[in-house]
Amino acid sequence: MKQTTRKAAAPGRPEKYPPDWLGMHRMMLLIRHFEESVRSLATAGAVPGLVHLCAGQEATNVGVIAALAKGDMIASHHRGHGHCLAKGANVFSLLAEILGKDAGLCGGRSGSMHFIDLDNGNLGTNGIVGGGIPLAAGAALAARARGGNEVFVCFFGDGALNQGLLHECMNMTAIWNLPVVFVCENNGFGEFTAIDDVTAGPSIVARGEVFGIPSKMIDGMDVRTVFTTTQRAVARARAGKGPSFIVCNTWRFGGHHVGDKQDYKMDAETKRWLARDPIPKSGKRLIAEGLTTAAKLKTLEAQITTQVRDAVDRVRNAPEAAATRLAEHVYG
Amino acid sequence: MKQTTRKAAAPGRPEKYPPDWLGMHRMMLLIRHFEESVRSLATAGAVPGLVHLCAGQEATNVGVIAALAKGDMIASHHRGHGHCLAKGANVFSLLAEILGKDAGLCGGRSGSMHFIDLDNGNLGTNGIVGGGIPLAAGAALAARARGGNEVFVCFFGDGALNQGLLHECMNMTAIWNLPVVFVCENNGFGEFTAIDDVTAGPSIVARGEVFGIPSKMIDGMDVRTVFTTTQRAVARARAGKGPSFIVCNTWRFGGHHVGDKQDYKMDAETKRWLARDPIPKSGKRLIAEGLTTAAKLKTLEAQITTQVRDAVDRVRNAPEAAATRLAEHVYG
Amino acid sequence: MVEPRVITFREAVLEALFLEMHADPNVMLIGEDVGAAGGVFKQTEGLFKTFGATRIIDTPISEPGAFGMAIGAAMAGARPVFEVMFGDFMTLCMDQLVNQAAKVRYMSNGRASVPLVLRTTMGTGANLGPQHSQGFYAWAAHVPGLKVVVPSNPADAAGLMRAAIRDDDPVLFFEDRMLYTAKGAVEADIPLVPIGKARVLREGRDITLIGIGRMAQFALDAAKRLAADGIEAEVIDPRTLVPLDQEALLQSVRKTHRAIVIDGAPRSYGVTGEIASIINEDAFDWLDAPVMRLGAADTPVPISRTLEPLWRPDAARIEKAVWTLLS
Amino acid sequence: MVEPRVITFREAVLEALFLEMHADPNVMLIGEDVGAAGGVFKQTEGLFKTFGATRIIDTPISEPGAFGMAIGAAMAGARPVFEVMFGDFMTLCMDQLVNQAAKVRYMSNGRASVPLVLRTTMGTGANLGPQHSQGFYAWAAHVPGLKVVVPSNPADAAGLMRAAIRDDDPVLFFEDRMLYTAKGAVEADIPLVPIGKARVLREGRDITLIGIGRMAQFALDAAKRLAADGIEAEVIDPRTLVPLDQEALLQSVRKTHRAIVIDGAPRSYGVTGEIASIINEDAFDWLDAPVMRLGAADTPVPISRTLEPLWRPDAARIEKAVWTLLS
Ligand SMILES: Cc1ncc(C[n+]2csc(CCOP(=O)(O)OP(=O)(O)O)c2C)c(N)n1
Ligand SMILES: Cc1ncc(C[n+]2csc(CCOP(=O)(O)OP(=O)(O)O)c2C)c(N)n1
Ligand SMILES: [Mg+2]
Ligand SMILES: [Mg+2]
Repeated sequence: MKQTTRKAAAPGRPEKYPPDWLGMHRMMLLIRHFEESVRSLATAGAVPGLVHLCAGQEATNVGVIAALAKGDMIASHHRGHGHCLAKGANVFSLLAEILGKDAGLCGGRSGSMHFIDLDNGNLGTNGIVGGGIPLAAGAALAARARGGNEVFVCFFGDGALNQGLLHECMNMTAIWNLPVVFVCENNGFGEFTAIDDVTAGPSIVARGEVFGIPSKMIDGMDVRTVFTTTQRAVARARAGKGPSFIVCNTWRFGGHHVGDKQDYKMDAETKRWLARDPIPKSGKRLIAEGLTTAAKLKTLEAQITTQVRDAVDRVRNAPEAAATRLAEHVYG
Repeated sequence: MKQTTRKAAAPGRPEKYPPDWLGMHRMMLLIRHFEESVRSLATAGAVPGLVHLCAGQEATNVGVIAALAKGDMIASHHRGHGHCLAKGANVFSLLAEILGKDAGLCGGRSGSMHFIDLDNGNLGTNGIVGGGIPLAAGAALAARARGGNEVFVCFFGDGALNQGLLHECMNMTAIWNLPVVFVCENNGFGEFTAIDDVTAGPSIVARGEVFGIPSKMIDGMDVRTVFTTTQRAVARARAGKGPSFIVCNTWRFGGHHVGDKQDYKMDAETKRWLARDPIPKSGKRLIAEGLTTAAKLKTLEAQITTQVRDAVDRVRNAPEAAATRLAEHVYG
Repeated sequence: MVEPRVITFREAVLEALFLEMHADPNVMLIGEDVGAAGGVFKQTEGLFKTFGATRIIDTPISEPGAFGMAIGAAMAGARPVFEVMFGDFMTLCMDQLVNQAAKVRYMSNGRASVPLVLRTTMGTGANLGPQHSQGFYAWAAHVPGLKVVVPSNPADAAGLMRAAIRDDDPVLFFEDRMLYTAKGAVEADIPLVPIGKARVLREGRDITLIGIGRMAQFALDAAKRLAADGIEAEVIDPRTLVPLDQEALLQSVRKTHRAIVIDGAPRSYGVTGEIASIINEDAFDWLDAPVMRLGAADTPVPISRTLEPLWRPDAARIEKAVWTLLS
Repeated sequence: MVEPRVITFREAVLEALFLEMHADPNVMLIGEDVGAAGGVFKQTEGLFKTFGATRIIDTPISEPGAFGMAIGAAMAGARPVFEVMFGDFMTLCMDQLVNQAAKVRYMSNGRASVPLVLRTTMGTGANLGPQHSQGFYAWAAHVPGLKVVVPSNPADAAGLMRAAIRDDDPVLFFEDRMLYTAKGAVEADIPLVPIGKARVLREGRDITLIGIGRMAQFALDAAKRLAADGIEAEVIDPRTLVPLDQEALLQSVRKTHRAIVIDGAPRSYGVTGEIASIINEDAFDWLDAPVMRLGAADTPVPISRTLEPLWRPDAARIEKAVWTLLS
């Protein structure tokens, strides 16, 4: 009954403190390098199963999560490494899990798509599109019942917009006024299908408004926009005013999964989005504002490169799970 | 492969002909008397299982279906006797089915909630709330694929508004521009729960508009309003312009099912709705317009009373299904 | 020990719910019309008045979303009892049940769990027809990570409900609606019944009758009739299908050398196959005949008053099967 | 008869789809990325070019709604092949499958039917983990009104797919992704394979190995190894679980007196229980030992490269089981 003794989160009002733009930049860099390493490892055949990388979507991952307090929780999805890192997952544990190693946070049995990290308030990545949505909404219901003041975010892709599950959860969080922030990472595609081909109606934000949920579409390539928008939604939720819906327009720089040839993308479009890469954009602004220097950013990048490379090296040599693990933890 | 040889419906443009207001009145009367008989039979213990009566909702049942051509199809729901009759079900066959008799259209195995009558273009009542919605939408998809010009109506209650399934089907019919008319019979309650307690958002019609579907809320107690609104939606659908959504505000004069004590209803509200009974309203208008006389309506009512009474008598004496029927028609 | 009273199955389970909600503020009740309305079968009557709208949640008709939320609530510290009004509607929750609830403990390497009860109703006898009669415990039993309870009497139902709520894994709890008015002795403090222990409802030496849920009651009825003819049937109620108390079943069969497994769901690919196979495998040398299986017809459930009763086993059919097996 | 060629399982089924779509304009294909993209496993490649967007429908990620629509389409004269990308997502379609598709013929007293194929993939071997490996044919087999096909080789898969599309009832078609690249001789006109007939893949006198889907291939591998040691195993692929060709299984067991049923889904409450029970019941006197069952572990499927292969039976484990049973 471990969970029943969990305490309510500390009041946590990150909105009171000045935003840590530098920290967000650092996290985006970490995610980018992490994903690049996973891509290399996957291409080399070191990753069991399928991996879906979030390179390109870092501003969304980081901007949203940076607006959360420690006890707040998220539910992620199949393209979720960035969320996991931003929510505090240990680089080595996550990488080891993705490689299916025994030392992975989930014993190497869950991999990229089923990574659960409750200690960091992460209800998990999810192999079922939309699967995390009710988990976050339900966690909010539990928090409300025990008088907690935590806020719950569920991330989902544009593909999940057409799942009835999302509508059901939006409706329920709205009637019950639950502290949930729905975040759609709209990268324009679900697998190889363009969002416009499968998504009816004049506007995506209307899909939240229809339930009376304040809804907004924003530039998901700008970490500051994402952060400040989320911050308002979080404050609203924490104040007991109910759910919000944020659509972050973004782009996955890679394909659906490692190995996808991406013939369904147009070159011009790809170029346009690459030019909006959230990381250089954030870097330039930090320098312009005097919050850092080009040299310092270089050092930072070198540190991160080393950090990730070290993790890769350690993980490569980490042992696979022993046979005895197969039947562990089916029941408590 | 019986179905593969089904022909496309006759072009059917009922919109060209003057509305048969008198016929609609007659059908509403039939439904009312039918439902009263079922109520008596159920109260007397003659009906196996649960029955949900539609008395009060006749204008919606009849007004919608009168706007359809012969080859058009409907999908009904648990409160569906009115739809079945309006779509052409034989009074005796339907009643026998509701009483679980062998002579019932479905052999007495399906009863009130699972009556299927494809010959009359009725995909069936349904014991699963919302269950009929994708059936009608899918039938539309099939019709489109074979070049047919039929129109498909799905009826559902306000309770189904919060089922994800509805949203999924609205989205798909919208992106594929299918000839579907979504008809919500909004009687204010799902079982014992008021719609407002479980349904978020400023407006029900927005639930269709969000998918770009023309949506309208109308007086479901006025058969003429229902008819003309549906007629426009049907014409739109038949012209290849896609789905529509109509919310008919109505009231179930009885409870959720026969035996429901209805303590959750307010007396004043009940009174107000009873005063809007669609049948006297329609009758008065017919007389005022000179389309009939009070005397003729009396005769009509007497005829219908006799018709239903005769059916009841026949059904009462009809035999129960023989044991050999149990295992029939599981597979073809 | 507190004096037992004779109360109904429904009352017993209601008391169990009350006790657990009272004992643990993390216990919540979630479902359709379970609050103010007290449940469509009066199975939650009175709880709302005591525990209110933060702990008893009336949902819209949104089974997949609402059940998914119950799982999220469980992951975050609540202990929800989620009610699926009719077992037939469990079909709407299978994704959340199987791909989330059943696997969270495994996928998290034991770091998270889903302490949740999915409570649902089933059974024939009230002519509710094809979409309001089914119980899919066979499906649930096939999914690693789920526990499956099918009680047959008030005391077990209440004690198992308490145990299910206290269990740290997802437990599916299947109630036969026709048992709701069945009466039995229940001690006032409602002793916990451990999940995974079968119960011998009647001792006998000639044959073992293993009945699932209400079928255990029919088996008892059959046993009484058979006793008049000098046949002493042992009647066992496994009570929980997962974990299954194999040893209790085997022990009985080693004594009687004959067994019939009786189920009220369609026979093919239902739970009788598993139970019969286990006995055949592990007590082969003690068996005088292969384990016999009685199940419902492999058809949907008809509403007809003449057909519905033919659909599943009853005492008469069990009695007949015993004579067949003994001859 | 047209000369057989050696082609892959995937190619064979693709040809079957092509033939049926060509022969009957009512056949439609509905699923996610099955159109222009040609299927995420390239299992529908090229069809879109020939049959276009009215007959090949790329759906949003809306499994319950889209599958429900396929049922409605089938009731209204189409013959849809609905694709569920991963068998794990079938959980999302259970309501429509069980409460509508399976029951329409019965509920309409034979006046309506649902001529539809639900095609899905399953299987381990590519480390796809807990939510991308499962095959729920045991559930489907428990639902009256559904037919269930689990092919093990290219010719059967193609012939059964044709038969499934022509069948007037809902047929579930489970494809093991690891077989997609398996090759076999397939006659160019793709003969229909009747639904309900088992196939003896290898004759033998010492023991009967009954393998479901890919497990039949592992059983064949095991049989080859055993032959080197003088054991002649008969290998039978039931091919369809509903209807099940009981007679073919019984005939073999009456000859060999021993049987192992091998399945690639969790063993408990899976299909092996039903098949073993049928043999125990109907061939009890011919059996020298109880029917043995091999199944996958009663755990979710782990992604780990060392753990995943341990999860389900393989040739080595089957061979070992044969030695155990023979000794
Ligand atoms: C219920 C379900 N249906 C289908 C899939 C297969 N699938 C995996 S990812 C994906 C596309 C998801 O698109 P989106 O939500 O936009 O996320 P993105 O991959 O673009 O980040 C699909 C269809 C799945 N995992 N779960
Ligand atoms: C999926 C599903 N959930 C729950 C039920 C139980 N149920 C039957 S009718 C009903 C209320 C339906 O309300 P509404 O759609 O407004 O129709 P009304 O009865 O008001 O005509 C409910 C919850 C059901 N039959 N199916
Ligand atoms: Mg996307
Ligand atoms: Mg209603």
